[in-house]
Formats: sequence, C-alpha cells, structure tokens
Amino acid sequence: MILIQAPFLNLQALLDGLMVGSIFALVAYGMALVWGVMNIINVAQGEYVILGGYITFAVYKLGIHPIYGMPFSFLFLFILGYILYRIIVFRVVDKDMFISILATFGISIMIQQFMNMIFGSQVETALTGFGTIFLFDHNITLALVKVFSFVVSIIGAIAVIYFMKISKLGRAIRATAQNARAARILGVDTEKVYAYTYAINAGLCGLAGSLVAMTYTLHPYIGLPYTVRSFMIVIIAGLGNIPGVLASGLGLGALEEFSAYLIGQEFRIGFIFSLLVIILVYRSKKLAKKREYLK
Amino acid sequence: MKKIIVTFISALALLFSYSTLSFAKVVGDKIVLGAAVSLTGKYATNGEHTQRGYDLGAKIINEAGGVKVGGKTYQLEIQYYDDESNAAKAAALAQRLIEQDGVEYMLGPYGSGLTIAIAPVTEKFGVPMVEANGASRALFTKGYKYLFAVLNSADQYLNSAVDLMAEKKKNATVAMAFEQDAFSLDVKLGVMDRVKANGMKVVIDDALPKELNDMTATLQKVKALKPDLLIVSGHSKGAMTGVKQITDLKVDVPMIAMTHCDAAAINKNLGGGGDYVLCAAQWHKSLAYKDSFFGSGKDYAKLFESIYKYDPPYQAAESSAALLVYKEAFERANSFDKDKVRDALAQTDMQTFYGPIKFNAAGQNTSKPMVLFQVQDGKNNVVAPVKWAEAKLIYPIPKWSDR
Amino acid sequence: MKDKKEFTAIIAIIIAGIFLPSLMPVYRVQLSELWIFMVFASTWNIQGGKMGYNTFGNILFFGLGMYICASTQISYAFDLAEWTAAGGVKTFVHTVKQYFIGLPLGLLLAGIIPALIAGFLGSLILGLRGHYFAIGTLGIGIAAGEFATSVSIWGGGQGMTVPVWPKVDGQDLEILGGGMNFFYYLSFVLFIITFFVLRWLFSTRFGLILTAIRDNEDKAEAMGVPTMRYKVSGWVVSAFFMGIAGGIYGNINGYIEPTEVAFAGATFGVYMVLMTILGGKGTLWGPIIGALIFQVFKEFFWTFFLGWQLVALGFLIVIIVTFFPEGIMGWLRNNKPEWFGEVIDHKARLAQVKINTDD
Amino acid sequence: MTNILEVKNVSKFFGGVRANEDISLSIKQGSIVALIGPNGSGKTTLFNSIVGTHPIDTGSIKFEGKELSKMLVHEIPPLGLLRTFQQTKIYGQMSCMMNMKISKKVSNNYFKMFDTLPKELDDEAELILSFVGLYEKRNLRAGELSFGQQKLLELAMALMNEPKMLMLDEPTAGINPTLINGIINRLIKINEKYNITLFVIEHNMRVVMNLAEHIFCMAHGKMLADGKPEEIKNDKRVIDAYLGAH
Repeated sequence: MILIQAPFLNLQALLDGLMVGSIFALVAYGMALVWGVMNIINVAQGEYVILGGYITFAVYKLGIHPIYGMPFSFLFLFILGYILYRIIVFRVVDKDMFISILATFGISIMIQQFMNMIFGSQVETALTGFGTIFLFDHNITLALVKVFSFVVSIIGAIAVIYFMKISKLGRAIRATAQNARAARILGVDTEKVYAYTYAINAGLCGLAGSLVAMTYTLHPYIGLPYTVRSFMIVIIAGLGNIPGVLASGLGLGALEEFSAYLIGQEFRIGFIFSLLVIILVYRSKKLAKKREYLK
Repeated sequence: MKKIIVTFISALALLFSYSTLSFAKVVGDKIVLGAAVSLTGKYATNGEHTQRGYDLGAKIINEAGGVKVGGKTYQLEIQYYDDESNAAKAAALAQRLIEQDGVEYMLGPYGSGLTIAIAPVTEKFGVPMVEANGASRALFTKGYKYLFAVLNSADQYLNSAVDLMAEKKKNATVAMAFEQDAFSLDVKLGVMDRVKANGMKVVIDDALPKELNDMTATLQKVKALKPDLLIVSGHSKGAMTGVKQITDLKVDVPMIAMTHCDAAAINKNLGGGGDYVLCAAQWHKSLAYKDSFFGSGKDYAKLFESIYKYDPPYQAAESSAALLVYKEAFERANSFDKDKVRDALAQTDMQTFYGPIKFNAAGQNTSKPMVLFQVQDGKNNVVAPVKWAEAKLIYPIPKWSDR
Repeated sequence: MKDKKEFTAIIAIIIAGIFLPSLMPVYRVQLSELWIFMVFASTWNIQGGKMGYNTFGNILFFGLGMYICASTQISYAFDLAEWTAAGGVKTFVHTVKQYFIGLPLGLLLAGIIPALIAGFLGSLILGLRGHYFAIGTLGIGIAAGEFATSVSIWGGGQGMTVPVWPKVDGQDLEILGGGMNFFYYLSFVLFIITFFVLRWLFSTRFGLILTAIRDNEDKAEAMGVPTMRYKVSGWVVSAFFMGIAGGIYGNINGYIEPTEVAFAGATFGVYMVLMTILGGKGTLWGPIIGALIFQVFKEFFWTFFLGWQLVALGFLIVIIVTFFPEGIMGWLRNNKPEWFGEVIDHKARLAQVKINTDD
Repeated sequence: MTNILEVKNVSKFFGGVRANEDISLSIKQGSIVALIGPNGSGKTTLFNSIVGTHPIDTGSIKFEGKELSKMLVHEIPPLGLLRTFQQTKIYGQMSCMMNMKISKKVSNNYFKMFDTLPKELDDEAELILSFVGLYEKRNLRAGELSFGQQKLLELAMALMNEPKMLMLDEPTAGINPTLINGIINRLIKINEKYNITLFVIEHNMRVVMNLAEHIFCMAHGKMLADGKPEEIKNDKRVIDAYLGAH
C-alpha cells in the first residue's frame, strides 16, 4: 500500500485535496446560495465554471497574464447570470424544484454547444509561469498556482460570508432566504434579490473558472464534475449552512484525493456518488427512528 | 387529442418525404461518402482534425480531376453527422446514413470506441467502411469483412517507446496511467506485452476516469516511486493534463511517453513544458513518403497549415489518406457496386504521402510502421524507428532543476 | 380520455405499430427507439407522475437489463470472459438455436434481476422525499455507470458487442423479415404489454393510492395505508419493464458502452423525464404522446440542425419546462375535464352544504 | 362500560419545550369526550402522540388493551383508531368520490393492493357524502372545496374507514356557523348509529357543552381538570387558564 510505503504521500494527498476542494467549495457557495434563497438547483454550474475559464483563457491569449483574467471572468459571468435570470430562470423560481433542474440542464447543454462553437474544442490551459515550492526536502511538492487558487477561493468564500453579513443586498438576500413572503411584505424587492443572487452565483463560478483555467485544463464538455461536486458539498454541509460549505468542500476534496490513492482514480465520481447515496440513506434512517423524514 | 395526432402524422410524413428525396450513393457526378464524426463531446478536438482531414482529401482529389469510373469523372462529397462522441448516437447515425440517406460507402468516425460501435452496423448492411481513427485491436478480431483501417492498431502505439527504454536500462521500472476507454486500454495491452518481453517491472498502474482533468494522484505516486518510464494515454485531454501537471509538480522521470501529443499540440501550448516527451504517431510530416496528390508529407503539412492555420496532427493525415484509398479503389473496381468496391479495397496496395497502404485479411494496414517522435525545444523530431530518425533521442530527460 | 376515444386511440396505435415498418422501412430504428422511449416515459411516470417521486435512477435498471441480457445471450453459448476480452483472437457465431434460446432467457433475467434490485434499493431510498429522493436516485444512476466502467467481465470501458443476428448458410435468418424487423416488433410488443399492464394498474386501488401518496402522503398513512409497500412495488414494476427495454435496446444498438449506451443518464435519463412532462405527468396517455412528440422533434433537430442540435434540444427543454410544466394532458384536463370523468357543472361549485337533520 | 383508550403518564418534550407532561386520561367505549384548553396547551401534540405521529418519551398508550406507543402511523388505523387534522389533509387532485373510495378499509393482504374498487363503494360513498351534506359536490376536485367543506370531507373519509374510535381535531373550525347545529347533530348520530367513540378537540364552547358527556382540560402541557360539562364550566382553574391568569 503506497500510502504506507511513502508516509509523506498522506500529507501530500491531504494538501492536494484541500486545494482541489477549495475551488469546488467556491463553486458550491454559489449553488448553496441559489439553492437556499431561490430553492433552485442550478445544474448549469459546471458550464459557468468552464465558461469563466474560457474568458480568462481569452485574456491570456491576448498576452496578458491570466491573473488579470479573474475580474473579467467574474464580471462577464455576473452579467450573463443576470441576463439568464431575467430571460429564463425567473420563470421557474416558484415552480417545483425538479422543473428548475431540467430548465438549468437545458441552459447547460446550450452553453456547452456555444462554447464549442466559439472557443473550439481544443483542450486549453492558461499558463501562469508560477513556480513550484518544495517542503520537507522535496518530499512535499506544491504547484504555486494551486496555492494561489487556494488562497483566492478562501478569500472569495470569506468575502461572500462578509458580504452577506454587512451589505444591504446581502441582508436582503438573507431575509429572502429565511422567508420570501415576509421579506416581500417588508418591502424587499425579491425579484431583484433573486436576480442578483443568481448573478452572484454565476460570478463566483466565473471566478472559480478562471482559477481552473490556470490550474487545470479547459474543454467545453468537462463541466459536469464541477456541478456534481458542488452538489455533493452542499448536501453534506446541509442547506442554508453557508460557512459549512467551506468545511465540507475542503473535506470532500481531501477525501476524494485519498480515495484516488486507495481505490483508484477511475472511481472518483463513482465514489462521490455512492457516498452521497449512503449519506442520504443514513440520515433518513436516523430520522425514521424519530418517525420523521428528509424533506 | 385528435388535433395533436393529426399534427404528428403530418410531421412524420414530412420526415418520410425528406428521406425519399434524400440522395443515394451516387447523384449526377457526385459520389457521396457518409461519415459520423465527433463535432461535439469529449472527442471533439480530434473529431475536428478528422473532419478537416476528410475535407482536405476530398478537396484535393476533386481539384485533381476527381474519380474516374467508366470513363466518367465524379466528384467526391462527404455527408457528415455529429455523433457527439457518444457510442449509441454513432451507431444510430450509421444506420441513418445507410438506410435513410442511402450512403453506400462509409468513412470512419474518430476513436476506437465509436468505430467499434459503428462496425457491426456497416457489416450488417454490407457497406464498406474505410476508417482512419479506430485503432482498437478488438476491431480486427471480429472477422469483419467490410472494415478497412489505414492505421496501425492501438496495441502498437507505444511499444517502441518501451523497447527504447529497454535498450537504455536493464529491468527498468514502469509507471502507467491509461484512460478507461477502448483506445487507451488497447494501447495498454500492447505496452504490457513489451513490458513482459523486456522483463520490466510495473510499479504504478493507474486507470484514469473518462472525464479526467486531474492526474495529481498518479504524478505524486510517480514522484514517490521514481520509475524510469512514465506512460500516459488519454487522448488529447490526457496528454494536455499530464504535461501541464508534470510541469507544475516538476516531476522528474528519465523517459515520458504519451499518445495524442500532436493533437493537443503540447509542443506549442505549454511553454516548453512538453519538451522531451516521447509521442506515438501514426504519421509525421518529416517521413519521406510521397504521392501524386499531396506530394510529400512536408507539402501536406504546408497545405494543411495554409488552410487551417495549424500543423496537421496525424489524425488529419490518416483521414486524408482514407480518401485516397477510396479514390484508388473506385477506379480499380471501375464500378459503384459496393461489393466490387469492397473487393477492390481489399486488393489495395498503394503508396501515399501518409505511407504505404496494404490491408491484411482483417482489413488492417500492416505495411506501415508507427513512428515515435520526441518534443525537442518546441519541435516534434522523429527519433524512432531508426530508419526515419531525424534527431537523436535525448535520454535521460534533464532534471527540472537544470531546465 | 374516456372509453370511446381511448379505444380508437389504442386501435390506431396497434395498427400503426404493425404496418409502419413496412410503410417506411428506413425508419425502423427510430421507430423501435420510439416504442422503447414510450416504455421509458410510461414507466418513469409511475414514480414521477403518479407517485410524485421524481427519480433520475430508472436508467439504472435500463443499463442493468442491457448488460444482463447481453451477457446471458453470450454465456449461454460461449465463455463471456473470452468474448469480452479485448482482442480475443477467435470469432464467435451463435447458431439459430443458441440465439433463440439465449435471447428469451436474457430478456427474462433482464426483467427479473433489476426488479429485485429495485425492491432492495427502493426499501432503502424511498424513505427519502422531495428533491432528496431525486438527488439520491441521481447518485445511484451515475455511480452505477462509473462502476460499470471497470467491470472487466463486461468489457469495462471498452464496452461489449452483442451477438449478431444468426445466419443460415450465409444469409440472414428470415423471421419477420430479419433482425431489424424482429427487434422492432419486440420493442413494439413490449410497449403494448407495458401499456396494458399500466392501464390495469392505474385502474386498481394500487394506482389510486399512488395518486393519493402524491397528493398527501401523510394523510394516506394516517388513513392506515402502508405507503412504503406501494412505493416499492411501483418501483419494482418500473424496473421490470425498464430492464427488458434495456435488453432489447442493447440488441438493437449492437454495442454496449457503460456511460453512453447503458447508464446514459445524461441522454436517456433526461429524455424520459422530458417526454413525460411534455405529455403530462400522472396520466396514462401523457407519456405516450410526449414520447411521440419528443422523438419527432429530436429527429428533426438531428437532421436539419447539424451542429446546433444540442442548442435546439436545450432550447426545447427550457420551453417545455418553463411554459408547459403541466404538459399536454394537464392542459387538456383543465380545459376538457369531462374527458377525465369530472362533471364540473357550475351548479356543483355553487352548491351550498346542507345538512338535513330530520332523518 | 370498558375503557377503549387509556393514556398513562405520557410525556413528550421537544428539546426543552414540555409539550405534554405526565398526561393520563381514559375514555369509555362509546362515549363522546372533548379535550379543551387554550392554544398551545398541547392538545394536538397529545393527538399526535396517540396516533404515533411522533414517539413519546415516557408513558404508555393503550387502545383496547393494545400498546400503541411503539407502533408506526399506518399500523394504528387498522385497529380502528382514526384521527382528522386541524389543518385539513385531503387528496387535492382527486374528486371527492375518489377521496372517499380509497379511504375504505382493506385487509393488509399484499394482493389486495391490486383489487379494482367494487361498484358498491360508490353507493356507500355517496351515502356518507350526503350524510355530511357534500353530495352535490361529490364530483369536484377535493382541492376546490372550501376549508370548512374539506373538514366535512375529512370527516366523511374517516367514516368510510369504519373506525371504532374517531379523534376529531376542531371539527367545526372554519365551518359556516349556520351549519354548526347540523354538525353537532351529525356527530351525535355517528356516535349512536355507528357506535363510534368520539374524542374531540374543540374551542367552540357551545359545541363542547352540547356534545361531550365528559371533558378534559389541558393547559401548559399539563392535564388541568376533567369532569362533567357543568363541573368544568364552573371550575375556577379552567376559567383562569382561558383568561390567561397566572
């Protein structure tokens, strides 16, 4: 068992996991937000991420350092999200959540196709030229770009929480999340709140995307893993538990990394989903003792 | 209720009428070849290379006077569908091309998995298919009669890399990571044979998921176990991700071998990160093959670049070659009867810019060797087989600390 | 949708089913697919429509059925491992006898095993409600695909081929006009059986209780209905027919691949939901109409919108779910309630409750 | 006369909140008993405890000598103990007739699930619907009925199930006042004709006084007092509880 042969790998796996997890966490924030506030599961999440990545990549192609792509990605997706809300999403807000899943699925495959037409189907990546850092005389290797993206996503995450706490819009969003009708009565323009919530979500995805562009590779059709994981993270954290998202995001990342060592990389997604099912069943069985159920 | 039914009867009727006016195998002076390629989905990159290869081939042949059958000259035309890199879709589209569009000569899709999906269909209808991108060995063991592949089977891709390693170092250790798909698993078969034959030891044997975008775990193991040879196969995504993360993590391995490096253009896109990587290729422009349409490989490359603005990967070249094969077969058969054409194809024995093409009983082109090139400061230089080598293999790969 | 109309519709479908392949032979594949899709939608409707439990997991039974059927067909005559082993050197040919014993056997198992699995999984996961159930089933569906990718006996990521239609001295065996027709009629018959079984089920107490569960599960329990038993049984029925559908589809397609053909959640898994919603959830006819419309649309897109077909499809999806969440039948029910045996004379609405205490 | 329902020292806490604390009561076979008390005094919680909506923390609940507290919700009605809800629960998408028909009691034999509904049910359902005065509305979707009408429908559905004992949670709430006498009359008839024991939560004192032969009064999750209507009427503690003293 390699993890025992090379004990340093455990630490290595942990760190790698945390760094992957941080990006997923950032995406999950958006999802948790939209889910909690509008009761919509946004399946297009992954596509937003990749699109954000392509924006950064486009900037990089102009010969600008990809770091400066981050604001562009964020803004572009923010605007796109706002538009999409005004055109499509608002129609499904108060409908059955299942409807929203399908609607956003429709959006996602459209975006895929458009990305394929605009950016082509080449596998792309944006080079940062950041170096690598070695710890414990070369036993631990960290790509600086990953560390960078880790820091950025953590900052982003904290920024979101802070924003929710202090800003006027943030408070409006929180109020709406707790009780939309009450908020409406108290004069909150929930439509506006929804629109911005969705836009912010898209923006966050965009930001995460530009990190992905720097850290991993881009392809119009690899959005799914991001959707899937952010999904998991939110479920584990439990709805409306914004701070918990960060924890469960990092945790999941680490867990996944270890699973890659223990049961093999090809099982990553399978593992995640089995885990999801097990968690759900376990929780429902526990509630069943109290004669309640997950709802 | 009734209204709805009526609408859809009429809708069906419309589809129906469409099919009737759909063109048959040969219309006027056009020979229609059918192809389902991946314009979207996970193979879209190489699907595009394939399509461009086909288009270029048809263009050149047509400009050179087209195909002469029975004293009359015909133009080649290709009808495409998009299989979305999806096996189910590919099979369905093959059905459609043959049954509804009356196509009687098929070109292959991109990728072994999709070719495997289509082959049973073409067999069923007895429609010849010349395919240029289905390398899986499984294709040539099912006794298909109408399948012809201009390329070497996947199990030969990286064999020479393993042999090179064996020359350099006795009982070397090997680390490998293969995507879980028809092509890569087949490459693996070949590699395993050579590894055994050379008495090497496999220290890492990872399987990569189909939606792979992260190989960190594998590479960290590599760092820990320090194998002599690292083999990665996962289409363009695999090559790109692999090199990218090898660079990020500064993984030092004496020899690295991959597939699809040129499709992913790792020599250009990764700022030197791709240097020293050994790449398996069906074809390389520097090879000294020639034909009367494209001239030499270099000419083909120049032509291709002038149109599509990038260096042709072998996926494009072999696709173009497929059309040369068809032209030649049509003219020898001097008929459009698909069985006559099939027999003519079986007789094929020709020289192309892409290499000699001669099919064995299983419809596999055996007369052409694979080549192995190494990325050397941004250029793909052939290093094996020795007959074609334009540069010396650089071994071991210099440590990152000295790069 | 009362008797006379329904009767004519059924007759129309049966006649169409029998004669279409000879009318437009080139469409046999799409037509077989159409019947299969109708099975998809109709069975999904048991959960998503009748019971109000939106599942993404039914594709699991489809995929299982496909693999089980194929492997039974093969291993009845040959060694499965040898068959799937990549680059196995010898070629396998089924004799007529082997083929026609293996196939029914395969289809049977393809129905039964998934049904059993559904019974087991159901008892675990049907305790979840609302979107948690949807998510849980989604998990099962995708996980299954991922794991199938590494089941080497099934060829793993390489997938496996299905036995070819047997030949008699070089010529395709002529039963019902060869393999294509044979499987066309197989899928047609499957649909007809499914249809009548569901028609009967929905007319029984079972069907009504499912609707009750959708409307108010707590009430049903408070009235002493063991809802779990109903929910699980419902899933078992779906699984049974999905499994057989899978077995047939595998043979039509000729090649089985884990995530794209068998456990194709992203395509079939979504289609079955769309078709049902488009036609109208919770009705017997909705899914069928939905499937018909959807299949026609789909074929149009793939024929006329090459390169844009996904955009078109995505657009269609958005339109369907945002503007017709009730579906066609839902629309009909609101506009022609009498078709559904609901007498809505205005009098009844205005009628006052009167209790005559002098009896 | 034997006790059909016996509740002994039942307590139910939600976190720190003592919804029911050491409640004991017994109800005679065939009687009509009312449970009163100010809002939030734990009446409905007690109902829920009895029919097993949530497990109780301590105590025992016996129905005809059978212990209920360990049973699941759907296991209790077959014994003949049924409840209606304060917030009506009906099958909104189905017609009233359907609501009635599927409420019919069936044996728990597995294959009974697949029986088709016998024709006689229609007559029975219509009879009971007219009994509660919903005959004209039998073909409407239950969801279209007003709150009060849904209450009546729920009552009818309960009757359809032929219970031995019926627990009604505010049966007259939201019902047109002119009908209340009718309801009272109906409830008494149910009690006599079908010999169904009634256990009623009610706020409307007029109903309670005309209906019940015995009254329990709860306050702050505790059993405050019980006795004949007139005793309760003059019981100081009860009056205080209602006027919110102490």
